[in-house]
Amino acid sequence: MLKNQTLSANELRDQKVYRDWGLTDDEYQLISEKVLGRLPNYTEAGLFSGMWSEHCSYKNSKPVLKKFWTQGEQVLEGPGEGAGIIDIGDGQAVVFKAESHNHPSAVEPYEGAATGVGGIIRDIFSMGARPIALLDSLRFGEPDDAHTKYLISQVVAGIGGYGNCIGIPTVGGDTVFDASYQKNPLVNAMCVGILDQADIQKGQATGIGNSVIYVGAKTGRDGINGASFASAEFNDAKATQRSAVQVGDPFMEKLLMEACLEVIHEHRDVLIGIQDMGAAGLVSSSAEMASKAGSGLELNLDLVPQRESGMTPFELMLSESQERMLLCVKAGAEAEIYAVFEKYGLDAVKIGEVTEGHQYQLFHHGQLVADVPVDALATKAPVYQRDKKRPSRLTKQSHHQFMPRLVDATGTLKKMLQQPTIASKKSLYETYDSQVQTNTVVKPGSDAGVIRIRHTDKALAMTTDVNGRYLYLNPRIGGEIAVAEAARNIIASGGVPLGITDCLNYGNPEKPEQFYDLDESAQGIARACQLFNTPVISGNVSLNNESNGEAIYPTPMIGMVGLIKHQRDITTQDFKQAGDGVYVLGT
Amino acid sequence: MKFAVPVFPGSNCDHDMVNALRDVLQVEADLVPAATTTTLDQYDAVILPGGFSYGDYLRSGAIARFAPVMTAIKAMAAAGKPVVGICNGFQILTEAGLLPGALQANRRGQFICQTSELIVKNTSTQFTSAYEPDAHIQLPIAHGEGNYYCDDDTLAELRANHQILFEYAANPNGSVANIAGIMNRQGNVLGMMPHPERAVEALLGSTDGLGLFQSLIARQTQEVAHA
Amino acid sequence: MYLVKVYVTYKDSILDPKGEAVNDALHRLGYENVQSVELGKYFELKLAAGERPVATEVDEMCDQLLANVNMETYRYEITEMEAL
Amino acid sequence: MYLVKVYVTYKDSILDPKGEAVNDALHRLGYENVQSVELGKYFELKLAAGERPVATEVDEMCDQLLANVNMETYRYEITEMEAL
Ligand SMILES: Nc1ncnc2c1ncn2[C@@H]1O[C@H](COP(=O)(O)OP(=O)(O)O)[C@@H](O)[C@H]1O
Repeated sequence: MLKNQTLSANELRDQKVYRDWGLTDDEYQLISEKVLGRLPNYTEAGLFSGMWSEHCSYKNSKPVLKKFWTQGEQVLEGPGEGAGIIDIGDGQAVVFKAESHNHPSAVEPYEGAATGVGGIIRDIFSMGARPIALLDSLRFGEPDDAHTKYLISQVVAGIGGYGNCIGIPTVGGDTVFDASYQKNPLVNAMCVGILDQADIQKGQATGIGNSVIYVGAKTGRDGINGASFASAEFNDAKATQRSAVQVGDPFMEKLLMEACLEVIHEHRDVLIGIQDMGAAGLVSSSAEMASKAGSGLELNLDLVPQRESGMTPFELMLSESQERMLLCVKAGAEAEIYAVFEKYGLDAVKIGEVTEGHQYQLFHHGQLVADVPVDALATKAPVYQRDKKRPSRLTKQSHHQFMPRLVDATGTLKKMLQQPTIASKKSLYETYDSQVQTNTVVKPGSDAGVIRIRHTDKALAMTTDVNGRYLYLNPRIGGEIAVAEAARNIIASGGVPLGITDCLNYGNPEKPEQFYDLDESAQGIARACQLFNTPVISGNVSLNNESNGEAIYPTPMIGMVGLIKHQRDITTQDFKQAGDGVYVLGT
Repeated sequence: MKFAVPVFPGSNCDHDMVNALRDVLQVEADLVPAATTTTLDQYDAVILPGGFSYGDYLRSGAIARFAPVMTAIKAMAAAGKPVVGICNGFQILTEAGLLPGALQANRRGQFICQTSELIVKNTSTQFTSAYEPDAHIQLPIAHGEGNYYCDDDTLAELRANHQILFEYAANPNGSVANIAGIMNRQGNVLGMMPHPERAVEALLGSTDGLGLFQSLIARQTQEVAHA
Repeated sequence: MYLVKVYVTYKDSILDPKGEAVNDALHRLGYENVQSVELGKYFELKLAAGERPVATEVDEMCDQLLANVNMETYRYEITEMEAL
Repeated sequence: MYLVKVYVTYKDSILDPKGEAVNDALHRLGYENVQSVELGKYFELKLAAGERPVATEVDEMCDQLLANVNMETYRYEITEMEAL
């Protein structure tokens, strides 16, 4: 993939190399004929492949996401920014988002899971919030073969390795084992932060002449074009994809987080925008920042801090090296910003500036190597309305309900408790530091994690839930159940549900039966969210979770946060003392 | 009484410690940067906090022991002032040679976060005087490398001089002789893997960590009264 | 009986935060002449002769467990212990 | 310029928990003939010639930082890079 850097625009067209990057012939044509009016060069085609990937553009899922309910007077920032924000009173707000790292974790479970955690943390502090908790939602095959055991131990170690080191408590999550995830495990991480509403940041680059500053780790050839990789289906034959491995450096991220929060709190007057470099690294962060602000942008790639020599513009722009952020800062204020990062021993370098007009221009070794309309990258990806067909498994379903015959209740109960999915997950979550920051009132093992808000009487409850099997049996009702379960967990912990984030994990949307699952369950989720008054404030889509043509169960992970107004109202799941009454509520 | 809490790059229990000292114990405490602090003369005690100093990428505490603040900490130890290392702080103190032994990876190779029951073995020290002899207390642990190792001679010495202050009731990590916390021969440097600063508020599950801080503060007040 | 020494290092392009941390620490200690540090793993295995050739077995162990072939490479040396 | 390879391993008397874990894992994978595993560290340093002899410098680096001499031992090999 990294060879052929010298292909001309014509060669690129003739050899159709863009296909390897995930662009279709139609998309390539759209770029050449409509967007640019000429053939894109190698670098430009690369930029489009990253930005038009499902991961960055949501081209397959946009029509579905539109159906979500995102209103509610408590919402300060809905989907669109790095993370959503909800008012919790007293001038404070809670920020949260979830992110999937399924494909990277299948290939390299430790680092895949670790960098998933690192990425979601950056999303939170780039909004100006201090991360206060992590949750992780995991799906594996049945833990009876060696490979699955390896995946479990490495994924869990990766999550703990990152969260423990950076010092954010992991207070909840859920873990399910089912053959449907055997070859395609799900690793979804959620991060929750709190901020003073005055500190809310946007990922934008405005004001002609203002500086674009790169901070954090140097750029290397790790995870080049990972965004289109994340969006691609998995297949045993594609062993070559294995180069897209990024290594996380939680120590670096800890420094980066502290430095960025210091800039946000103490240099607010000169900071214009801040965004993390996530999927499709430098191109997505910079193009999105400019596009959101309606600005043009010019970057000099020679100034990008580099870990390796001889990197091409394509590699520099599409590398997914971790622990990097992009800032937009008022012209003239660079030195004051550099000083902060210097204190933490981090690179901070001006790599470009906001320009007049709406072009996105890249220079490398003195040459203009890319010149495209910034909106074309950030907002003009095609949107596909996929065909939808009721899956045969649903049409064939008999209306006879399966009724188990229970002869030995004790025996059945014991058997059920031995099911890995039902059994305690203590051996996994005990490897996570759930108490660092000393705010954890309820640790993993109850219905929801609970974090008190220091210097107030309030606390936040948080949980992740979804039962893919229910969605498999009925996507719409299964979607409703997922939200309802999350809400029950919040309420059972003493909280009032505030809102949700989600990770929509599905199969290939180009298959009408898969798209049906996605579309139907989104409607179920939307309806339940409205009923519970829990708007969707952020989320993430992971499609093509298939291996050799078999999709996972439709699995929309719901991450919910609730507010507990008084700490005395916090409740936990365990029985408290002998003689207490046991009641069943509901139907 | 005034505490210094050095912040090494990668420390992550530094704020927890300062919060416990200021908000709960109502004493003065300052965060001091490890890279630029060269004297701690104005402080009565120093507590090295938990975390992953310099990422703990080589051995935990190995790189931190060269941070400039360590010179000041050594001076404090030599002057007989209390020096406490919690978790990563303990690892740093052993790497720096202020405490004997070393901390290895946990026996089962995994990070462990749980509440552990400890036995307070020696209560006639400035760190433990507020506890009952042989008290059983509940303190959180959270570490990947808390498996205390020392050779037989050192262990014999630790025992002979009553330097073992905390033992695990059920050994979670493979530590020699169930050791959870030790002090130096002079009795002014303490290192322990469990986190007393995480056990100072009933809301968070345990207040058994208070005794350690109260012991230190009481001792200091006595000294001031004597002076 | 065989003594097998296995050296595992990162492939090119893979970030080595541990090596970086040691490199920086050595600089702070005054060893400014250190240009780069890579930190890998070193295994010493003792192995009884099995049915299959030792090298085949060691290759497999490295691929499966000792190295993470997604990001690491390995090499090894095998010595017959009697010869030691 | 020099290439320095440093091997750090536990002293004999010291139990190596990580090596034990690898040993167990290899047994579970069916390599019953593995008798023991030690897991050490392997450093590759690139070093410009300084004023002092390279070996002296490397010795110091190992004593101070790369190894914990309470429980680890080290050995190293120095090669002149031009010779590579
Ligand atoms: N991967 C995980 N990370 C953190 N906590 C977890 C994880 N898996 C499970 N838990 C904890 O264990 C509890 C029970 O887990 P599980 O049986 O999977 O979910 P639930 O009871 O919500 O259906 C969860 O509420 C959570 O506190």
